[in-house]
Amino acid sequence: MNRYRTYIAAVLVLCVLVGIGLFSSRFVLYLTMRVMILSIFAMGYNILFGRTGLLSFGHAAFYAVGAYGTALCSMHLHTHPLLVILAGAAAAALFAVIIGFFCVRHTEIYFAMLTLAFGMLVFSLMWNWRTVTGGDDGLSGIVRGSISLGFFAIPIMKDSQYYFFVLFCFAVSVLLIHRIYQSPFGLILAGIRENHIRTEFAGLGVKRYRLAAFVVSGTFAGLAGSLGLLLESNVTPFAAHWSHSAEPVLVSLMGGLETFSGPIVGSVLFVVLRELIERFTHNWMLWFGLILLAIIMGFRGGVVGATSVLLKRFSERP
Amino acid sequence: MESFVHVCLAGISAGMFIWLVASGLTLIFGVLRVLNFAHGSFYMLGAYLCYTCLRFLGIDFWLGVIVGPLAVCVVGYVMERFLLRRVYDLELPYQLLLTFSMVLIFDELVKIIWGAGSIGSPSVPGLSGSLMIAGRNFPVYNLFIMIVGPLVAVGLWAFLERSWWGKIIRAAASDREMAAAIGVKVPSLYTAVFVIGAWLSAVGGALAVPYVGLLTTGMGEAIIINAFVVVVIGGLGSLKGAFLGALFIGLLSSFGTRYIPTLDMSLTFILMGVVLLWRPQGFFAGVDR
Amino acid sequence: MDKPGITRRDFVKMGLLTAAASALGSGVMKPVGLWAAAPKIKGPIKVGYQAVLSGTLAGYGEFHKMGAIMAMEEINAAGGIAGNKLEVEIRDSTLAAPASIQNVRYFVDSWEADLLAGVDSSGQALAVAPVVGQLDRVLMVTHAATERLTEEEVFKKGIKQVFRICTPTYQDGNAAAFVAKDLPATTWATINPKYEYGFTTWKMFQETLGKLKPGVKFVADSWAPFGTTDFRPHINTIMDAKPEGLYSVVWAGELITMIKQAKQAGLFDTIKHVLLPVGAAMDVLEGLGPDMPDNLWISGRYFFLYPDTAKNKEWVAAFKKRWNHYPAYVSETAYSTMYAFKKAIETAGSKETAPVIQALEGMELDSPAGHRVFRKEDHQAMYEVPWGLTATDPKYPFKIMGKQIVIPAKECFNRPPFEGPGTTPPFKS
Amino acid sequence: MNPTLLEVRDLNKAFGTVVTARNLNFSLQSGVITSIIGPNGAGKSTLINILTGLIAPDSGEILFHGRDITREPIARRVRWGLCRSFQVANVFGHLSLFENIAIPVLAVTRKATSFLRSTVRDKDVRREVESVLNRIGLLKQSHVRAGALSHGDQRLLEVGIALAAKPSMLFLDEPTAGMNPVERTRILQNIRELSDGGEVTFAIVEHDMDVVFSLSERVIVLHRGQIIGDGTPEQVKASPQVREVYLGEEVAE
Repeated sequence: MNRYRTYIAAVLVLCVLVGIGLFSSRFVLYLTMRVMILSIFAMGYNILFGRTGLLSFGHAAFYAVGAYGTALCSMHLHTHPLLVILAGAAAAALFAVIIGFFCVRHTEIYFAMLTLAFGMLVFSLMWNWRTVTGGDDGLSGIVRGSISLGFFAIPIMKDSQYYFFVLFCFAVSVLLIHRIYQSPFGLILAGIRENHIRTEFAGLGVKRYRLAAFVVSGTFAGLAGSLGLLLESNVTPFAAHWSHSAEPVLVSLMGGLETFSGPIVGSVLFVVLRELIERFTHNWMLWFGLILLAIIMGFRGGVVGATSVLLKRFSERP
Repeated sequence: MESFVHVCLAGISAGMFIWLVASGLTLIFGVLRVLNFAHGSFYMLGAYLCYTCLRFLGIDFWLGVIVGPLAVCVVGYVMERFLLRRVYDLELPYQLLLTFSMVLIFDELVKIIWGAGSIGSPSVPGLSGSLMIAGRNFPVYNLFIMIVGPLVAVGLWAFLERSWWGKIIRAAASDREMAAAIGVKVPSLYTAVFVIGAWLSAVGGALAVPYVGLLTTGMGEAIIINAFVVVVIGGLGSLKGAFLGALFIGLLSSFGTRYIPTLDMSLTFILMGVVLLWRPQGFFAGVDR
Repeated sequence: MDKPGITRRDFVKMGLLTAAASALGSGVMKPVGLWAAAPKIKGPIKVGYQAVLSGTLAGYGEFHKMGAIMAMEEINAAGGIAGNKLEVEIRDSTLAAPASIQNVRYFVDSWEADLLAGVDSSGQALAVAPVVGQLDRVLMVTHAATERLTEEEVFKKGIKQVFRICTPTYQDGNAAAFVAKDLPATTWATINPKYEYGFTTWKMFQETLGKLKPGVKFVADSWAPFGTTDFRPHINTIMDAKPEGLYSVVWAGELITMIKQAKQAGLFDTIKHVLLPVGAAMDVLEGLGPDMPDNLWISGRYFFLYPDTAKNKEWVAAFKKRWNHYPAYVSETAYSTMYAFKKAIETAGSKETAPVIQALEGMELDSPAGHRVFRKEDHQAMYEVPWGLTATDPKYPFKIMGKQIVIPAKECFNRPPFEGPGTTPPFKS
Repeated sequence: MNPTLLEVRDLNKAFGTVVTARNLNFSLQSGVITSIIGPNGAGKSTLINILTGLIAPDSGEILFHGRDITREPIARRVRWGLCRSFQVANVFGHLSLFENIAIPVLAVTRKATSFLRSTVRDKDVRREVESVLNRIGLLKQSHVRAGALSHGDQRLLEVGIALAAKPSMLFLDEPTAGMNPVERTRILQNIRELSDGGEVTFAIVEHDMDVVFSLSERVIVLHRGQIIGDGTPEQVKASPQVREVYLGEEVAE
């Protein structure tokens, strides 16, 4: 029963997204791509945050590594989109393994601070390694090649074409993350969040699972970075800055930490709200802050969490 | 030699300056276990309010250093009493997010009230000169900061170790339930500690006015990350650790800039990473206990 | 980008109407001849402007805004651009590349802007350039100074939609070298921002000065990261090297902090020749007030006391009246941008991108900052900004440029094709 | 005599000046239900913590199945068959009972790393989880959140999680504390059945002397980190030393 409801919701969302891709203006396309990319970032992040209970303050590092990896690959090696995205995600995964190895030794605030430190190190690496990363100017003017599949090639040069590529990646990511949540691995992660000592006494090396979660979520961040790079055709070191790391935290918390769709709803809110606020005021930070405050105080547990609790209460009423 | 002396002096004064901000952050974290992002905003508000006293109300600087931070105390009170208190039962990230949203709000309010441009600040009469030390001028104001830092440290220590209030705060910090059980009104105590923390940060901001020589809307964010680093390497909640940590960070950045300039941006973060991996209880935990 | 709603008949009607209107109003409005002959322009001219409105540098955004809005008000009061109303919308660029791209896309695709302007940081300008190429709208850069924008994006890659109305890094690096060559200093050092802007300008300064005055030595460099509030360690580094001259493109609030701290350390007592290419920015001069030492060499992208022309004086007075402020350099570039657009559209008789580009290339513009020419090859505006020594003037509550010298843009701006001999100053002819 | 399962040699542990284990030497035989008793602060919980890997000893060796496990991490000890339950209910509060039990089951069946298959649809896992739930009598509540259970049921679940890890040796830290008589009967019955079946060897820390003497075949008495009595319940009851320091105190209360 519940499962069918999920399926119906997923199909509906997919239809809406395809509809946007076919019929809307270029700006709406662009914003929707931004939402989808942020969703991938945040959902991947939430594997670590909502699922495993680890608050990372350095996840933008993996986003940035993905973006730089993709940019460097397409500048120096090849422009095949699948290849460059693979390169970006792989680079992010590699960084996640190395950084994660150190970070998962701690939890809670120590983990958060450790990831912050590593994230900022990646930031200053990108800022200072000028010959490779272009310093603070970053890398720009990266072109999207066509996806050539032997006999034919799919062009993704235009936004309207690239949209469907992003949509495809988004759908695959949602599916993958959904499967992960349903899987034994996902359950173990939830177990670690709930009670890591008990998980250890169930015979599971908690650190290893934390590391695995860290790498998986870092890889999704890298994928988001790759897609973001191909969308903007540009990346600067600020992609790795802690203020960018705050984005998936914000989005997850806004949407609802322990819900599956929370990060997606949060991403929509984040991008659309900001865009709308900017249309009527230059003091967007004030209004954004106030709305954020209202969400924390009013929707405890995020928009999705609070709404579903409300709906449940409503439907259970005789 | 003259350079070495001055690199040291610059490091110590920078460290004492971070300490002024980090002390409040440490206190709040130690007792409330809340990592207060808006702490940088208190610093900014302290600076702007002190400046306003100076510039528009014609009050002298020293009165401004007292009046400005007192106004920030009111802001801190309102924030803790009406906002933060309602989310203590939520997880740590929600508290963090709340303080983060306050950063956005404070920044924008300052922009609306005082304007977006950066403001050059007037210098302090009596402390604006320089002294010749080891063949080079050193500002008197920095020497003053180097005295104020330890004074604040000693004052806090005396307050926490010697006063009745301090004992209660320490009791609440080590065991909230126990403190409640023996009749301490923990919520009011939290409010008080938060207000004290905000006051310390605002004093840091007010004193920063002549030190940095500039007021900008983003000045809070510039200092908060450094203050975080200090709190972490001090051992999350230990005031002695934070004091030594601030001193260390100040010296490190001064010597780093002078002798290993390629690393200067990363040095503090490398240090923080190393401390967390090697001694998460704090770099100076042995000194503390 | 044809608007399907407008048919040929509408065009004719419009033409007749405008012709009639122009005949009626010919006594009042001057540019009749121009826009009567250009019936293609329809509807308001929309300019999407972005500048930083939040964070530490938000003050710059406000100055941008003042210039842009003042020009808009003036132009509309005088009948608009070819009889069409000028509309300017301003958005916060937050100094971040993704935000500036989103702004550009919003302006073009959602708000339907005809032209774009603004952009503060070099990273943003480089990020936005390919996008405006794709969206095919003219972008007038009013603040970002990286030479890579005009040399690489415009000249090499052929993104013809991008123009720049402010002086580029040539003014900060090359022109400074021309000033330095006549100073009695042979050893130089720098405290520069630890990012591309700082690296490039120091390199330009070194190369040009090396050619102009062989034997000059560069003895120390100290790099201050973005957001530095404590320059004392950098000041120590420089004072240890004991140079005769100091060069620094540290700018905005950080420059205020640096000068105050350098003054406390007695740096200006030992180093007599100091070159601050962006020291003549109004926020710096006003922020420092009497704390700014005398006899430092400063320059900018525009300084309100130069040139000594009626146009400039009138404008400064009008600006002062409108905003109770002296114009900052970004105010001037924002203001002149609107007039550049006006002139280009009226010359082209269209607000479409291609004709506007054509009109802008090589266009001459009389602006408060003086006579500007948009170089055809790289779309860089050529105009002079003076270098001057700080001095006290009882008329102003801040220091102004006393003794001024002018390095002609022709002499100190790199020349196309930007590679090989003869493209960097000094030039033989 | 039954084969030795766990052997402790010269175990020492001190927290500052408080010694919680002083030269402990003993071994536990498979199939023998052993109780560890002692007054508060005798070092019972610390001993369990050391044996199961939560705390590292200062010196000494622990051998399990003849293998030295002194430096092995917790998870590996558990996989080798050494498991425990906790004094306070230590369950996965936000997860359903099914999921609570599934976690150790997945660990045992080495399926924990699978990340694309559904847990619920794995028939083997399901069967195993349901059999454990059935054994502890909570099968009907399989979809209830663990946090919503009564305290006694949580304790049952706690033991269930430990059992699901298929241990050959299981330490139970006060398994009946906070249970009502029905639950207590169920848990004791379970322990006896499993012990008789030869699957699991139990070592129990208990305060309730009725439970201790009715259940155990061997009793070890700890006092200030030292063993002061070891033998059948009858022997221990009869030991004057034990009566003096332990039972004497108990009586005096």
